[in-house]
Amino acid sequence: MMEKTSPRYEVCLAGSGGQGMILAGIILAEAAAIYDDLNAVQTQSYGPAARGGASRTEIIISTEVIHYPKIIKANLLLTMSQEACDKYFFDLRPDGQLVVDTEFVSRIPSSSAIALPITQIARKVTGKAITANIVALGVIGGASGIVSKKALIDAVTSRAPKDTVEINLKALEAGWNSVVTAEPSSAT
Amino acid sequence: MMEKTSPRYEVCLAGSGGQGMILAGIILAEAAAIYDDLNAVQTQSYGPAARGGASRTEIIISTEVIHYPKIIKANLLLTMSQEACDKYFFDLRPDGQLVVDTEFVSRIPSSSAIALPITQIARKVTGKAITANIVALGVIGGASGIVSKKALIDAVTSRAPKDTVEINLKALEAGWNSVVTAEPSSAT
Amino acid sequence: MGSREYHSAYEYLRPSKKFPHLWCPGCGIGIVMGAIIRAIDTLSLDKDRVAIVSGIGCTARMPVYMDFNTMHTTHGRALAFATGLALARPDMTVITVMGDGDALAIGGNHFIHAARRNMGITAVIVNNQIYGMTGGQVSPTTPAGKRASTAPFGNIDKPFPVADLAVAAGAAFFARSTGYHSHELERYVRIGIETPGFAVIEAISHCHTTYGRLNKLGGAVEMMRYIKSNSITQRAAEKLPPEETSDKFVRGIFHHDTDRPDYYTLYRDILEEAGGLDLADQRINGIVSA
Amino acid sequence: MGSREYHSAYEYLRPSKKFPHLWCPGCGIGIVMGAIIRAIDTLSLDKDRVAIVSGIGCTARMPVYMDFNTMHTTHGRALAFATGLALARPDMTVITVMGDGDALAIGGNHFIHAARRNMGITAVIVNNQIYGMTGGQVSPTTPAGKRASTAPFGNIDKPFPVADLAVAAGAAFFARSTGYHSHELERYVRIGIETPGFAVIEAISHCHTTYGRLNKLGGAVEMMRYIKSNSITQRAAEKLPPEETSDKFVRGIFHHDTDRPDYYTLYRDILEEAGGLDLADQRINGIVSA
Amino acid sequence: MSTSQLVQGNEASAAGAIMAGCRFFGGYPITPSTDIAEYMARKLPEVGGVFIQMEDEIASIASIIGASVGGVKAMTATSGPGFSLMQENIGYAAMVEVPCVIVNVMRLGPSTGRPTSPSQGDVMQARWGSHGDHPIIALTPSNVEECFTLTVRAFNLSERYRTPVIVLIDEIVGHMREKIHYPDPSEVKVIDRLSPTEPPEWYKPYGSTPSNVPPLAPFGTGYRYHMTGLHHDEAGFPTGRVDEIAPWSNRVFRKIKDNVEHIVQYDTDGIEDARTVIVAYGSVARASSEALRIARTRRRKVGLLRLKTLWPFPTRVVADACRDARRVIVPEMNLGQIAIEVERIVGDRKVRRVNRIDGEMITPQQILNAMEN
Amino acid sequence: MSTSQLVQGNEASAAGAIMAGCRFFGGYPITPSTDIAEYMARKLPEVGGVFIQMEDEIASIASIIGASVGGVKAMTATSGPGFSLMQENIGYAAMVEVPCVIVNVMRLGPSTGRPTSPSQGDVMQARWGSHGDHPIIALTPSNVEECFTLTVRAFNLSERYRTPVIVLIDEIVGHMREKIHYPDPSEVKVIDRLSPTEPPEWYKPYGSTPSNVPPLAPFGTGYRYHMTGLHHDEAGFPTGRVDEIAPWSNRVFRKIKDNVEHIVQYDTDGIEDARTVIVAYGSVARASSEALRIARTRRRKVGLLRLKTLWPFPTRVVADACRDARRVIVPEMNLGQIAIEVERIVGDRKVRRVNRIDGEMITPQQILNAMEN
Amino acid sequence: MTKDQQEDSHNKAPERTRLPKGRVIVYGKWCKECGICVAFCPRDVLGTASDGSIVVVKPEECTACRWCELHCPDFAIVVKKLDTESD
Amino acid sequence: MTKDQQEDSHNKAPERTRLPKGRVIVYGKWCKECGICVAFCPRDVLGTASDGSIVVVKPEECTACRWCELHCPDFAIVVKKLDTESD
Ligand SMILES: Cc1ncc(C[n+]2csc(CCOP(=O)(O)OP(=O)(O)O)c2C)c(N)n1
Ligand SMILES: Cc1ncc(C[n+]2csc(CCOP(=O)(O)OP(=O)(O)O)c2C)c(N)n1
Ligand code: SF4
Ligand code: SF4
Ligand code: SF4
Ligand code: SF4
Ligand code: SF4
Ligand code: SF4
Ligand SMILES: [Mg+2]
Ligand SMILES: [Mg+2]
Repeated sequence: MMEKTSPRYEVCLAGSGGQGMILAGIILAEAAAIYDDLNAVQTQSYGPAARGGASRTEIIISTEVIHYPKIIKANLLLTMSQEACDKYFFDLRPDGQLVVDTEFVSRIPSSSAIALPITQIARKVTGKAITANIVALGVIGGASGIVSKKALIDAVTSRAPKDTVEINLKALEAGWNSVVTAEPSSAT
Repeated sequence: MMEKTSPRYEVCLAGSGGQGMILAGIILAEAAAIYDDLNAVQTQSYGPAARGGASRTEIIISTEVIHYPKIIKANLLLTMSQEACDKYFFDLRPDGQLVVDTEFVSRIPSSSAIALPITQIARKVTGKAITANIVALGVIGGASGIVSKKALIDAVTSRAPKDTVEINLKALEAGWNSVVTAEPSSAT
Repeated sequence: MGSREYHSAYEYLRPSKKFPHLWCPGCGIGIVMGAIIRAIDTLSLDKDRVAIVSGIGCTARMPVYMDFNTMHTTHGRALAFATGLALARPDMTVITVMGDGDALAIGGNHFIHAARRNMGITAVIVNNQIYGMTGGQVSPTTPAGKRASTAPFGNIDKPFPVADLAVAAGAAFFARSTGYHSHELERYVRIGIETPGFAVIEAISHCHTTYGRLNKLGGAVEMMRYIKSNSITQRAAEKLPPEETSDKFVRGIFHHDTDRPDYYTLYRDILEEAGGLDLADQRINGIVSA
Repeated sequence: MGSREYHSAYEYLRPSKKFPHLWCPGCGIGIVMGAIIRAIDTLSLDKDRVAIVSGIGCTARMPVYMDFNTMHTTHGRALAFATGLALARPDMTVITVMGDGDALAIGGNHFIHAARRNMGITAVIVNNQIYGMTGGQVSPTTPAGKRASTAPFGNIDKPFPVADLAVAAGAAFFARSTGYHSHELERYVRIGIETPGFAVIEAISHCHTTYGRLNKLGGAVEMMRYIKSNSITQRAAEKLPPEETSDKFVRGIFHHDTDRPDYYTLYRDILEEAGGLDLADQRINGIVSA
Repeated sequence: MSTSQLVQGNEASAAGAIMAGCRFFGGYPITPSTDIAEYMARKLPEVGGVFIQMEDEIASIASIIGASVGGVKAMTATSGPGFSLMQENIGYAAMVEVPCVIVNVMRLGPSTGRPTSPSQGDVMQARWGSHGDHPIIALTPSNVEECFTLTVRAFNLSERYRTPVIVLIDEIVGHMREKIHYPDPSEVKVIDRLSPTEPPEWYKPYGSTPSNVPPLAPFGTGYRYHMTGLHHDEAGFPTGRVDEIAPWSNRVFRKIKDNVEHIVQYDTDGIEDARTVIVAYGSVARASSEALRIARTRRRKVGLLRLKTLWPFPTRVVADACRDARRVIVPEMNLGQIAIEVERIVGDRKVRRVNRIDGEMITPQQILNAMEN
Repeated sequence: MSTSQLVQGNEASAAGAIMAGCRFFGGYPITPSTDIAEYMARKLPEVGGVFIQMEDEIASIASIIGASVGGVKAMTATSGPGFSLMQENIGYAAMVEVPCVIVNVMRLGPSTGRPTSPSQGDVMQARWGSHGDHPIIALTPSNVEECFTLTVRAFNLSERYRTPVIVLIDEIVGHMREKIHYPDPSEVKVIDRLSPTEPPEWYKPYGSTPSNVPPLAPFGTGYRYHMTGLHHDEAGFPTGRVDEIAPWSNRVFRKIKDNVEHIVQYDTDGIEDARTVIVAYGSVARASSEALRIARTRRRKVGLLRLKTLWPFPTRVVADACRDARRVIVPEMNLGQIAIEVERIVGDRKVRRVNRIDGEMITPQQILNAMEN
Repeated sequence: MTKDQQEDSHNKAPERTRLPKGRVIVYGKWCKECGICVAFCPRDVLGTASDGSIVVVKPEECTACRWCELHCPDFAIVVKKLDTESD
Repeated sequence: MTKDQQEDSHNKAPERTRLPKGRVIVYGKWCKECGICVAFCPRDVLGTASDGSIVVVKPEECTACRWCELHCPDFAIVVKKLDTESD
């Protein structure tokens, strides 16, 4: 994949602790780095331990060597909480793509946002709200084209506990389809 | 006192732990500094805690400000053990005065040494070998003229436990007399 | 705390911008905090004269939320800081709140020495049998065989019998209860504060986020049930053979010595002998009334 | 150690330039050292496989003189170093020698944790009830009321009941004797070494140079008499009311649990489960035979 | 283990330790280093090693020194507060010359600070944290691959020079995930300490040797010697003699100093004709590389000296790299620690410090700004 | 107390503490500092103060911080090994800005070293021993009189700037006896921390004030606030906000930096026209004075800058004193610690280090030799 | 789910008439929806709405025993006694 | 000085004839003249010379009980059994 003008693509996933944002970031990086053989760096910031509070992960994907491992201005920002959306929207570049879960984000600061009920989709498709992060991954993949679907499938398969692979792949598929069918990839 | 050509007079007292050399050094410094109103600095080196081993104290007495607090070349060296005598003799200046307790020091490296059975004198005069350090103090005072006898008496009186003042003064007197009568002060 | 519109603990909390607190949904630490607050309230202590001192950990975050003189110190050292404070200010009520790791792993030495000296401190240990804050490592109270992130094959360390240790070291008071039995817990904390000298209250609590997850014990509700059904009163325990109680949370007052004077009381004798007692009392009054 | 021309301990000493040792004339530490050496001799242990680990203090100087694998570490930490050594080298016999301050003041935490884990270490505590090395400061075993350079008005701290503390923390073996009763002491040390897991032997000793002087208890001979006449066997003590034994040195074996496996034995189960047991045994053999 | 994987820096460090032969880990959990302990708890038993969670950090470092004395390579991992607690025994390890590796995943201090925020605040502490003069080696990786390789190297240096080695990983690098390819164990160069070959009667654990690194016999192998944190003679026994103390100090400082060229690693990017040289390390070196890239698009002559060894300080390397530069920029996530050394070498007038101690990473833009004014 | 007495340095320091208002001492014995604890054990009860021997040095420093939070001036005393153990909590005191005084009577390290031998080996540790960036004040006396006056000053600075203050006494000075004259308590200037005057609701223990030193309310006086080693906001509550962390760092560094002129004390001897300037401190400054005396008899133009404040480093003072010198000699009983700072300021080419780490004092002759070649 | 409250005699409120003895207020901003109050209320007064929030489902059953208030880890529940006796 | 040895039954050697059962050697270089052996020898075999050194004053009384050897803190005393039985 990676057919951008700049070799560097910056993704930021943000939500509350417990939503699995960091795991989603790891899977995205793994899909890009291992299965699509690109370069990828994933970093994270989080509050004390496992407890609530904001949680955020940044993934840089590039065809070239990645120096700076953090976002300078994100190409894509996914937010799963209003707080995260308010706080991090300014890290998105003007032409960047915002994705929000409408279950948590009602005030959407951009008119070109992809606004989907991600967690609801998860609940509907897998019966488990905690698969929302994988749905989100599908949405990101589908919307950005930054990683191949196959790479995402492989990455999810390898990271998810054996007995949950199936539902997670369902979640991924649902996310992917929600944007690929719902609207064309906003990545230019 | 202090009628020397150089304003600085360096004394070193050395023996084994438990012989009270450090206390003797403190009293000498106190006699000089407090009762004779000179300047004095007392330092010490010793092994771990109260156990045997070498113990050594240095006293610098001067009419002027004392910068360097340690001996450069001693004017007077008193040794109460052979080991100390062997080890520290080279710290004595060529014209310096060596004083030894013949009970412990048999190989005397100088022909002009004041060699006295200091501990024996103590035993004889006070019945207690541990007053040897005070006898030694008397010897030093008498031999060097660096502090006044009165200052020594005052210093001993103030430092010694109440009930031992008397025997300590006896020891001091005995030491002082042993040199002042036995031979003229070797201090030039 | 009669009938009112606001929460019974409200006047002891720092609601302005500190709540909701940082603990996980359902974490037992908040329940213990409520019990401590009610114990203080029951005793009608002056808030200005109460200090809460903690180390580091989830439990150790408690002081943030409590409207007293509060001090969040370094990991394991709460009792050492509290010792200085208690001796400098014998007029104050000093309470430490510590996790099991804070109190008994890195802080074990201060624990036994505070007990030995019978320091005038009430020490509440929130024992969730794990390191919550750092994500579920084994603690000196993790039961044998249980899993932790640093005991992936099951714990082979023997947990401390906290009561025995505290009493052997010299604590004047030791009691154990659980977050589920919050009334009882409150009462033990109250008695602890009333006891001169070193009083230890071990509050069994649950950390479903780490311990519960790693040991498949469910969420907060399931763990509270688990603790409840595995707890037993000391009286009941005495009637059972030791094997049957060894993996139970035995509740009760294990030791209560009101005769032994606390450290500062003994220190006053020294002050008196040295002639400094009046000066000491004046000094303390001076600080308070300045 | 049959009849011979040389001293019974000679082959275990490092006579070349280390003697006479640095302890004060008459200091009891040398007597305890002799008892340890005889216990090792009786067990016919291979000198090459015995390690003596100490912290800092007069007692902690013992390893200098003993011809084993010897390690003089930092103050209070002997057991933590020994834990690493004992786990790295379960083939060795690891003995720690510590003063009362070393073991129970600064080292208190490592003490209770080594006990809790039942670490395969024999810990000999030379309890002279004072800090000898630094010149007579109060220790956690100084009796109440006794003087020390930092307790010039008499000690107000309660001394640790060392046996209770060790047993509560989890030690497999605890015994107490004195330098005067060197036969008995030797026997306790021997049993301690034979016991798997953590064995504590408290050797009451005298420091006439500091404790004796400050408390007017006379010199080495007088203090040995003092200890002798104030000591009592556990059996005799049991027959007396507690008040009469509280200031006595009660001698005997207070606890002996040979069933509880030591830490490395339990760790072998983990190695087995993880599949690394053979590798571990090979590694150890590799070091020894290299 | 030999395909590419997406690995966290901390995990790579732990994996490197095992590959280097580490078979003992004694530690105490602390954010952001805990992943290392957790990895070791899982993996060491598989390779026949021992993992133990000790009661605190003082015991942790003591336990690894004890294990190393028993002949087993050993490591601990911690962060600022724990690193402070380890200082006394780090000095002990230096004094008794026992190899061991201490990983410090640096978080924002001082004190408890901000446990999940990055920092490079413990760089000077690594050098000066323990009392008394003693040499130390400290390495610092900039990426996940180096977390692995520099931890292997830490063990090798530690064994080769009989010294504690500190690996300083900033939180960014420790928690960052990147693709790496673990080498086959057979490809990894592993150095073991020298064991004595002479018979026990002749063995001197602190003897003078041409390399200044005398062999170290593991306990329990027939060499019964003494080890002490007191100043000691060549046989290891306490001494108060100046003529025995001074040679010890000389030797241990020389064993590092004489081998600075071997110990020091760094890389450079375009420093030959640079008017401005950036001296950086850890994650900040990556911000520097990015700044360099941007500056070059603006035709600026800038170069980068990236340090992988912080202690012993690469004095000559810095002097050479900065000789012709008109400006030396030292960006650090602290208030200027390595900058002090750089200033000492190149003079404080040339140096521009770029610092940040608020828990955020230094950005390429900040470094670019420092080039401008 | 007001006639001349022959007093030991350690004792003078302890007497100074009491005169400055110290009423709490928590300590743990260690040679060569123990005299201070012993003095306090005897004297504090006479003045209504509390002496307690804690279980270790970590507890000692914790106890004095706790006492100080209670409104009582507090001190501890230790030496190298104990000083290493105190580092974590020294950082805590700096973070929470609680006044306290730590005396370190320096002995020969590293590790247990040589407990009765002198050294200046902990100078850099005093600055960098605790993790993370934090400011610190360290004073160092050269004689018994200064043991007294600088300990008084340590309390005053500590109270005035709400910071831990370290007094570094080398063993020579600590155990030396000289004649001193204790002033009448009424002659001694004692500074107490500011207490808040505003009502509790408005009180901000970490608020920004013109002096950068907000008032500190003792616990138990109606101001119920929170104190934490985490980064905190002005009210003392934990924060993760960059816009609250950065101001804290700025303020605490500024409170020291802006007052360097006030904090720094030194004296000089003939530096005006000196070609060679000696920069020295502690007992080594006395060897330097003697060297100076001798050199002058040989008509050499030498001067001495004697530092009484080591941290914050008197950068300007050193720069001024050495500006016209051709050579700067820095004699230290360590391997060159303050020398690093001096080199940073005057360039390493001018500087001659004179070092000794064998437990013996530096002699005037060694310093004279450094003038020659 | 077994009814804990029924096993737990000392938490059992005495049988009363239908008139509520307490008014229960859940403070949504602090409540983290942990479910403790719901699970352990001896009278099943509380329940969980579809959005996860805690609601009073059987107000008339409340005995004002305050179990919920004392065990809510988030201080998010207040029980006001409704009986006529003055306090 | 009370005779400690007489109060101390388990140290008491059985009564024998005048023939010494042990030969006691004090190693002067290590002996610190603490007096422990002198004070506690159950047979008063040892004594202190005027210069403080330890001397065997009643060799014939020695029972070779080895109390002195086992309690000398300085490892400065050796007792050689003189009985004829081989070992
Ligand atoms: C010196 C030091 N070591 C380690 C840590 C990391 N740490 C923070 S909290 C904690 C343990 C928490 O466990 P516990 O005390 O049981 O409290 P809980 O979180 O379970 O309430 C640890 C190890 C630290 N902050 N400081
Ligand atoms: C960290 C540290 N603190 C303090 C000391 C000083 N110190 C040396 S030995 C000792 C105590 C000795 O007492 P104890 O352990 O009872 O041994 P003893 O000398 O009585 O045998 C102390 C406090 C030290 N060396 N290191
Ligand atoms: S991690 Fe555990 S102890 Fe910490 S807040 Fe969450 S549930 Fe409570
Ligand atoms: S000071 Fe005490 S413990 Fe130390 S050697 Fe002397 S008598 Fe023994
Ligand atoms: S117990 Fe408290 S936090 Fe939990 S659901 Fe009920 S009201 Fe909400
Ligand atoms: S007070 Fe709470 S727990 Fe009790 S019945 Fe009412 S709602 Fe249920
Ligand atoms: S017991 Fe030993 S050291 Fe003491 S006097 Fe007898 S032989 Fe000498
Ligand atoms: S062996 Fe020693 S103690 Fe026994 S009788 Fe002979 S001299 Fe006395
Ligand atoms: Mg816990
Ligand atoms: Mg002792």
